[in-house]
Amino acid sequence: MHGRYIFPRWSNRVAPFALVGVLGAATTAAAALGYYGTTKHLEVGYEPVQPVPFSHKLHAGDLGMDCRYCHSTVEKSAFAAIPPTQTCMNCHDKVLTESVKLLPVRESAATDKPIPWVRVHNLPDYAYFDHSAHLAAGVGCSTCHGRVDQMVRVRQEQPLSMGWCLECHRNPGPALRDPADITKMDWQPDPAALSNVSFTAKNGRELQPPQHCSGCHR
Amino acid sequence: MPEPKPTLVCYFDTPADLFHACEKLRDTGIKHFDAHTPFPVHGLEKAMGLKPTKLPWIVLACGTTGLFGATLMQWWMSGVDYPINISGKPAAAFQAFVPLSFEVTILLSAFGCFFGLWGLTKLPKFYDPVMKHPSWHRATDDKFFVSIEPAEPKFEEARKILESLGAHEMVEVEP
Amino acid sequence: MSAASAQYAIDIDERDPSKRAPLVLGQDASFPAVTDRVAKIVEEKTPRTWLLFLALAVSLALVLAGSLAKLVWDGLGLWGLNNGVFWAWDITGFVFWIGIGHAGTLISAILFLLRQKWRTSINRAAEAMTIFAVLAALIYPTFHVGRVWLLYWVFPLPNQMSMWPNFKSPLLWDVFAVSTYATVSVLFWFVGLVPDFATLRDRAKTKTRAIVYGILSLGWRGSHRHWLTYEKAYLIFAGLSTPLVLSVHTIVSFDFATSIIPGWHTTIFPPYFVAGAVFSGFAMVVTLMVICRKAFGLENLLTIRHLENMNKIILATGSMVGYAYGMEFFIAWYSGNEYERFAFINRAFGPYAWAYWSMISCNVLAPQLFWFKKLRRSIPVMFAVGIFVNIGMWFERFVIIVTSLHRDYLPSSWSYFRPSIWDISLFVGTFGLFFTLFLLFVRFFPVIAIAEVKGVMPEADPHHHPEADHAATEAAHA
Amino acid sequence: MRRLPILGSSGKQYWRSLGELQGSAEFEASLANEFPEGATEAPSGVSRRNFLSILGASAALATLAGCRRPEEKILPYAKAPEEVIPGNALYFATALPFAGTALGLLVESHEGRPTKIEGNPRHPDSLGATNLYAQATVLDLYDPDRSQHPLERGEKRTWAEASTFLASFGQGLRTSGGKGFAVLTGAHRSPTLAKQLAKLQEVLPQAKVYAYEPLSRQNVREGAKLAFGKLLEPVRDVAKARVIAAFDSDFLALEGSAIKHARGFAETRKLDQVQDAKNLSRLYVVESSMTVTGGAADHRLRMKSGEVAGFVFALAHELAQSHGITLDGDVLASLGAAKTTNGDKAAAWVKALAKDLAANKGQSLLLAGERQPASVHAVVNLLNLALGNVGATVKFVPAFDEASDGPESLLALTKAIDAKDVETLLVLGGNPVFDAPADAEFARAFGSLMTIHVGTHVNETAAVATWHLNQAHYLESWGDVVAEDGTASIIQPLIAPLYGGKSDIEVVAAVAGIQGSGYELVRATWKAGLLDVDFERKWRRALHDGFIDGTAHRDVLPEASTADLGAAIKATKAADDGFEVTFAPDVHAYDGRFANNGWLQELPDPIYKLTWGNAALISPATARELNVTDGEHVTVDVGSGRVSLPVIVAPGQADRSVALAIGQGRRQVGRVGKDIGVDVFPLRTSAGFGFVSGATVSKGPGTTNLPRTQEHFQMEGRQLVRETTSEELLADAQVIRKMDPISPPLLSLWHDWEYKGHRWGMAVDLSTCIGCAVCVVACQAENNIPVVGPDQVLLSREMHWLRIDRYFEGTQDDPVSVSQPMTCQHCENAPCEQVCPVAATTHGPEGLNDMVYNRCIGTKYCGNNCPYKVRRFNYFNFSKREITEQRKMQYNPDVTVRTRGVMEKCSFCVQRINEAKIAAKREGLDRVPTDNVVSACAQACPTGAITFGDLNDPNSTVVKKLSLQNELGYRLLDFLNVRPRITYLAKIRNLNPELESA
Repeated sequence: MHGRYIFPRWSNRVAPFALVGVLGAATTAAAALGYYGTTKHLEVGYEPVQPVPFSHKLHAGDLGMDCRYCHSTVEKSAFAAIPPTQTCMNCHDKVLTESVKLLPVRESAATDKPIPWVRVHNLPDYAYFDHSAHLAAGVGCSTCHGRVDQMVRVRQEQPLSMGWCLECHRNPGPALRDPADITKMDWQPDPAALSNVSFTAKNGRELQPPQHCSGCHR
Repeated sequence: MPEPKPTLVCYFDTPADLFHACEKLRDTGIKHFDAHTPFPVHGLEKAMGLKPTKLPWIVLACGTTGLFGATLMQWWMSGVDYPINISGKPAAAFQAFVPLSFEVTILLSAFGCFFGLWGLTKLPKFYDPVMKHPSWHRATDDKFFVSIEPAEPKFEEARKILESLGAHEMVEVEP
Repeated sequence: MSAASAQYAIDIDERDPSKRAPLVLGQDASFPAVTDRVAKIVEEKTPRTWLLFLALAVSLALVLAGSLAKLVWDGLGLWGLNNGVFWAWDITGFVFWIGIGHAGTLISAILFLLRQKWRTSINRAAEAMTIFAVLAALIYPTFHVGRVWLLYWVFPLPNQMSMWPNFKSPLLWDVFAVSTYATVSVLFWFVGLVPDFATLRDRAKTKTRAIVYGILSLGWRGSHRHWLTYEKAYLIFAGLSTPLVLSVHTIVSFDFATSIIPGWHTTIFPPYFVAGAVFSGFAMVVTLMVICRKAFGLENLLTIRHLENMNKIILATGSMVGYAYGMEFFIAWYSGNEYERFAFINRAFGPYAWAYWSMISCNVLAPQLFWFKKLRRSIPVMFAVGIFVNIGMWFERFVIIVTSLHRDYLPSSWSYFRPSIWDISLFVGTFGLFFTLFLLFVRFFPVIAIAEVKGVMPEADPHHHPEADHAATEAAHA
Repeated sequence: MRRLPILGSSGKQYWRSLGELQGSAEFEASLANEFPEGATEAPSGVSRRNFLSILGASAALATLAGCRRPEEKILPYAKAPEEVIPGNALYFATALPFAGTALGLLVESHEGRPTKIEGNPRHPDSLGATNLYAQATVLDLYDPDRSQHPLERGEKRTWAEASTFLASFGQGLRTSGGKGFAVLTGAHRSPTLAKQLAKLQEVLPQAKVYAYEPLSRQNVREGAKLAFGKLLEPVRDVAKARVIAAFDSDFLALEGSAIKHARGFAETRKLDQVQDAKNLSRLYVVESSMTVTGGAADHRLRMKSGEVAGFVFALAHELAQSHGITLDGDVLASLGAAKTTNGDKAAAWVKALAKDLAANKGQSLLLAGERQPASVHAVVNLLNLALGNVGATVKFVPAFDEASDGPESLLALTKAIDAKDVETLLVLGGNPVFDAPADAEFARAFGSLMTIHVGTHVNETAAVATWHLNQAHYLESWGDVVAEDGTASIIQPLIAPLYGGKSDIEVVAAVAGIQGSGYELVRATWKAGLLDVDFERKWRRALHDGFIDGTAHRDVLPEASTADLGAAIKATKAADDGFEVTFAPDVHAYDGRFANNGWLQELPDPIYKLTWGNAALISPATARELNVTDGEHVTVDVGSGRVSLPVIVAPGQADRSVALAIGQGRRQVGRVGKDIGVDVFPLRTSAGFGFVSGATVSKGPGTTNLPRTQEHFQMEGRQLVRETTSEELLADAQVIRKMDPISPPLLSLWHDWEYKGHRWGMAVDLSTCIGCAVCVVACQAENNIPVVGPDQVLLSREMHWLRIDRYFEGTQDDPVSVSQPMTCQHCENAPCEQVCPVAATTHGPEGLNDMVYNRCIGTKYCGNNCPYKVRRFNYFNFSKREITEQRKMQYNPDVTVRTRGVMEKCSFCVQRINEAKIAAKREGLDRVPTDNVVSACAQACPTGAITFGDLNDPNSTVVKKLSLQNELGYRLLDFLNVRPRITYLAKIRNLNPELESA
């Protein structure tokens, strides 16, 4: 039969190339998703602009105010409350009363309209995190929030993913500190704790950080 | 480079003729030749003096990997990395791992067999000189082709043998 | 019907009843004839009727697409399910299609290992049917979940929840079994197709055909060095597929057998399910083959003998299934467990008795016709029985799933399941998908394994001497 | 005593009152922008949406975890109210006026949002439990269909306009001395309101005050008058009774101080050791249709309500004749004349019951149903007196007021209107246009007047009133209420009126021209009253405790004075053998006021499991006679009116007696109650107010698919609810255990997991479970369980995590009934867990069967493999469907709201467990103190049939409750070796040997 089509010689080289190409693309895609797809990449570093240029560095760092002065409920409740405008005014009706930056605060105080702060650390609604429980166990602020005392504008430091939570729940030792140091921003786990993992809070209570589902999901 | 030599291609009408031809070639100590048939002609490998294929060993290797890989994976995931109390059963309950290990064994074996086949046969290879033979289309229909590769030192001897056996359309195809 | 009766004449070998009737008949009994007969289907210009059927199938497939879209948008509430009967038409349809998907592999693998040469004419189409049936089946487990967009959680992929799937769940075993089965079937099928693609390539009249089939055939050139590995690969595939096909329906049956619901919790399920699967699979093959051989004039390649053999298998497996039905009742009574007993009495005489008895009459009674050679070899009869069997096998799964769920341990939670229009449309749609794929297959792929058929013809044997053979028969007559 | 979930040792501090905050700007502000978590945590813009967005979010976040989250705002208080700690619930005491008594309540509040109602353990009429309606009122508060503004002839008005109108209106009246002016109240028990009304009548001497209650208790009061010559109200102490006889009275669920009755009844059925079976009480019930009380009875005699009178007379006569009970001669004579016993069974009953009563003088108790005529109540009172029960099992206290609230008062009002004596009418609450007796023709009369209606909803009455004033919900307003026994409670608001409504007190005050807010008026009442000396301290104490100490009446000891009784007895109509129609409150809508409450509408009624609407109950025999089956319609005609409605063939219903539930079929109602049920008031006349005989009933056209949650009421001979009699138990302590089905020894293939710390479990005592279904509503309220609507219930897709199974044994016509609370059993070898491919349901270290909604992909396999069928699947986005801004405010922020496509089920109130555990951690404790966790169902249970706690804690209530588990305890379907964590204690009946044969 004449004019029967015959593949050109080069066609033999197509297959190997195609194979390599496809495999390469697949691996890259997987790797990319594995890295960029996680909260580690997506959440960490989130640093929204706040309605009032409040500097944690100034207040918590330079002035050395205790975190609990503003976030007063952190030891009593699941929520570390954002302070009411009242709290700001306790000082700022004497200090910097004329400051333009503080205008929104004074307005809020005058009009009783809350200041719309932008949330930085946000967990899904089906994850029930409780600040008070963690503080009671001796987990300090900086462990999850980082060196807030050095942040002019607050930034998310940790992925806050389930896997990340579990890391610590499986081996809490290195994160536990003396309740007195809870708000101590420059606290470092002492190398001893890292090696011999202790599972008791400093108040002697035995810790069993939940790893089962209903520990966090209700 | 030396200019490439052609391949000799011809065909017979029946499996029997092909069979005899191959025996002859084999006995004359001709190595670089091949038979092209529309279906596997039984016993032809003996007639051509070919060694058995290594495919089974590849499959065995893949299968074993599958078996141990799957079992190990299940044991680690449910027994070591995140042991959870499920229905009061032990975290690593091997009884429950059997079906999945089995399936993965089969799956990997199948992959080994599939890719092994094409690997060993060096396919896909879309172009091959033998296809230039004018009657090639019958090679996958009802004729039984023989090709002598250029590398064959006893090239001319082979040609004579085939002629003597009444091979049809003896053609030298350019590489 | 004259053609059929004609074969009936040819098919019994007058010369020597002890000798099996040949697998390829009449004017088709030569290599080029076989090639032509099969290749023509692909090469001739598109027949009107084919287009008509395709249009029909595609429109049904669109019904499927619509039903799925609506389902994902609105939620499973569209179906008739309730709190108690959490599975009904969905898993029924799944098991139904998976079951049908068993014949192909069985024919290509087990019959191959058993050296049953007659398989060569039917295995290609049967395997195709297998793959399409498995695809149709996969739709159900995929879409019967409430949040299909999270389905990937069933795979052990590393994730930031550091959660893994539950390897103790039969449903997870199912995921792996069915996906493995689908994959292996496709590979096996493709391996079988390569030499025939080569044939089509070499017969190609147009360049596109040559290229398309050329690529599909991977440049196959019938080299015996290739045939050597190829045959080994084929054998290994057969060896792998045989335990695989048995495991698949066994594991599907685990979904029920490992539960604690009366009527589900039954050790007989694995063999019973496999038998049922083969049963329904062969019924479907017969139904389709009967149509194909007529439509494409393959009477000489797909002989009555082929069909009869399949009907024998239908009779055998049908009887096994019937035995299993009986055994279930015996065990329920023998166990002395009031809940077991109730479950089965409720099956036969409860609100779903109608389903149970349709199952019995289709699955147990209908195949008994095949005890009679005349009926076993009658095209209309086998066609009808094939369809009955498939209806019956659907009901079997429905009976097992729904009657067991709708009345289990606590009478307070008893309920009655009614399908919604969406249950029905989805099921009908799966047939659309199945037939669309099958029609495309018969039009563009070689429906019969050309190379393999040639391989089993007497002329294929290098030591075959027609005249000697003839002499032998003469002697027998003398 | 049961304690609140998060009350640690220092629990009391939560019970602080809002008193000192009231009026302070911060407080108003905090309530005004009553954001839930929103107060500090909610996303803004979508601010209050937090609760519902939980579900949106769980889907969104789970799937779109890939993209940057949208910016979320946090709104803190500008000025934080004292003692509100964002994220921690507060509990405030208040009270709910209901059915002629008051329920003392503790209301859980999240950042100023009341979310859950609990009973006040120290209040005599709630005893820490609640009834259906109290639980559901919190949903009513957030009902989006509540009336939101004053209306003048249907036109919107502001409260400013309304107030000016009221002022001028009052002004006008005062000049005319209130001529032609009348006030129509319900049967209220508020001293402050009474005081305002009194003042009103001072300034408007010619004004009249009428009272009407569709479920009036007037017969009870009249009965006392007939027997003792003065209006008294009975206060029962069931706990002291050993023989209880209830005549057509559902005193355990719906009549009077039901919770107290039920608790008392439970007391008499408790077993601490097998020997206690000797001293169980025995409950006889004679009634026309199966009630909760009838279901709990040891002996139940079904007869028409109309025959009950004759039966009671016969009983009295028998007691006088053969058991030396002295009755006044005239009375005795008329008893002899009027007594009837229909059939041998009734006759046998009279003898046996009389004997049993006589044998238990001073510790027996007879009760008559509120719908029974006064004469029956009178005779019952006399018998209680003669049997020495008065002062022991029943006390009498002065009625709250003298005025009648029965149908006759409404007849009088209509007459006055027709006579033009009344031209302007002020209606305080209620819905007389809808629920007045048919023969009063009140609707017609009402239309002819200048009328002012005060109410929380725009109901049938509001729709035709000249003025409608939107009333503040009791959780929004100040008030007070007096319980049955006289104990007074202050009603304090949990939240500022959502729509600026005013309380009835305030409206009356406005008309009377009295100055002051509701708060001041209430304080004034009590300052002038009991709390005069050292007022502020006592006031705070009252608010803190939820009731005012020492306000309970000391009981009056009545003497028989039966001058008119004889005549009354003779006048009492005996039933004919035609059809009888009886009227009872509807479980869902009560008298119609809850018709728009989704929780109640979807609540399966305790006996026949009907949701969403009402039906006519007829006995199987009657059904055969009428040739109707479930759902087919019958036409009921009482001459004055006719109604066609579907039937339920009701085992245990008296033959030829048709039981109808009032309050459904509301015409002017919100989106929930729209087109639900059938209005039967057209059949109800002042003469036939409780029941009426001589009706004609016939098969009518039409059928309705009745959305019932249970279709099969036979137990099929399975040992699901195990029961025995006290006799058998005393004879063989193992009798229950011997009911175990024969099964091989339950071996496990592997070592069991150990539960060292807490081991949460539950005990359900079937002897004291009366199947009242309060637990079901409590569970729904606590766990954000969606309402799915009648269409979905018809597909059996109701979402209740907890259900009450009802089974009938014995004959279809005259069955014995049992009820069984059914919820997740938290099996230690949970069959649901192993089948989930993604491990969305797993076991916790304390034995909880955790269901993780956000991991669930919805294969529904777990539901299939649950032998108890307690798992519920979200077939649609039910939670989103029913949602409105207001509805969200009720959500419990500690429980995830479930999205479409996930499975859910009872979690043993894991949120309460976690709260308690975290509280313990804060206090540095290793474990949760004993009984500091109470599941919502256990807390709400009136009888204490459900107990929850730590099985590893020897002191816990649940462990004590299980002291008899080796004799009476059994685990359901134990032979499956799933190891349920719920232990059922078998039901013990205390049968009268003389009646068993009869």
